[in-house]
Amino acid sequence: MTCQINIVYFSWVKERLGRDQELIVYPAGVETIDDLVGHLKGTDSIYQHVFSDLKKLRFALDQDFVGLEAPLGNSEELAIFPPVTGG
Amino acid sequence: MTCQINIVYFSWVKERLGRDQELIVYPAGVETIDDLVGHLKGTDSIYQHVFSDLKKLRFALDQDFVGLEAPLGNSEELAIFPPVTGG
Amino acid sequence: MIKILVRGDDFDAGAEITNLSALGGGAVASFIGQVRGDGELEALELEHYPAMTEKALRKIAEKADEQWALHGVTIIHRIGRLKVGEQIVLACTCSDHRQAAIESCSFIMDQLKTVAPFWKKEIKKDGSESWVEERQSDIDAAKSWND
Amino acid sequence: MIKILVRGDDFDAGAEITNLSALGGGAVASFIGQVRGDGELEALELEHYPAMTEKALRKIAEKADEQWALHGVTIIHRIGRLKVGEQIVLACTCSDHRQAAIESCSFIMDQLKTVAPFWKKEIKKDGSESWVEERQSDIDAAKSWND
Repeated sequence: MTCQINIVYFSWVKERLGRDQELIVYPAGVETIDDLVGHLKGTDSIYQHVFSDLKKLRFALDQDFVGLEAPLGNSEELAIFPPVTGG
Repeated sequence: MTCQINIVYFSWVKERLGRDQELIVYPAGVETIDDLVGHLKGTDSIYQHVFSDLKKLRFALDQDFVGLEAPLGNSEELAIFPPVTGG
Repeated sequence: MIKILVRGDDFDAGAEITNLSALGGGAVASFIGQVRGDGELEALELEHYPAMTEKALRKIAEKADEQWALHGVTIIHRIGRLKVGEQIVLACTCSDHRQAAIESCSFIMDQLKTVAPFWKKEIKKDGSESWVEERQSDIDAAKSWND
Repeated sequence: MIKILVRGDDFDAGAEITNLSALGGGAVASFIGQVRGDGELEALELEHYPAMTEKALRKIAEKADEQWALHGVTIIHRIGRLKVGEQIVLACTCSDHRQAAIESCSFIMDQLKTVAPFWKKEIKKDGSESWVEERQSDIDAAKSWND
């Protein structure tokens, strides 16, 4: 079984990856955001570079803030970005 | 020696006294607002009535809030009124 | 820049806030107080102590300016008879920082309730009148700034 | 009444505040944030997460409405390139009581800084660019509402 999810990037995460979104197909065993990030880091060194310090990243699943441990479930969109600085 | 001071009244103090200001001549020995109020109470029962509960009154000398113990000094205007309710 | 206005006529709160925000400090906070209806209330009659009012408001504005290093303060307070829904007061502050702007605006409102010489009389729809009494919560709020 | 606007164009803060105050709750608080110049800064570039932004702002407004029983909330946040002096954000709340209006407005601003998907990039006069980092004071301010 494989699953897929659309990942969107913002701010310097987007700039460093050189893309604003991508569809990622991931294997069985990838259950959480943490798992998915680990999987990506194994596929390309650019992810190792941009995701090296997970404390500097924030995540949203289907437009709701979540933690690294959140299960992907049937979510359609994962967003990865630095802490927000609006207002 | 006698001194004089203009007293102005506001809100229900004005209404109960039936006047918005008056020039009061007071005798030697009257040094503070407390003294002056005591003096007035001795001159007319209306002051006894309106000034019966001093905790419900506030005072300003020459347009600055002061306490009952404030010396009249050379002040020209004493204001007597209930607690303010602006804003 | 301190602007103090005490008057019977209504004021354009939006324009006053826009004017102060044109100073460009980065953070502009404002508060507008209106006559709030409770079903029984017809109007408020705002009395004040003309010789003292502007001086007292200026003192409040200067204290806020000193404590929070503001770019500007506007305080407008109406007097006379004000019907339900009408504006009574505007406090607006402009600062470099949002907390300074919001706190100083809140401070000014708390001071207005306790050290500005205004007295409100309620005029009910049935014609009865009564002077508004000071509220302990207002006294406590004003005192809290000294802590 | 909750009004949320996310857009590039400027807005008329005075008119928005006037509109909300027309609800007549008695107490209207507002905060306007602008791009503050420091001599070096030319502009801010405001990026956001379009699919999430309005939802996040509405959630903040609903939380404020729930906690303080507001008559109305307006939140306007601009995106795109904003020069020094331009308006970024407006938060405006209308309530029966001044503390509720001021506190809820302050709450909204603190939440905007921490849970609304906006990212600011500074563009300096010398052409250099850098993403603004989150500030501990903003995190602390937002957390303080949970205490």
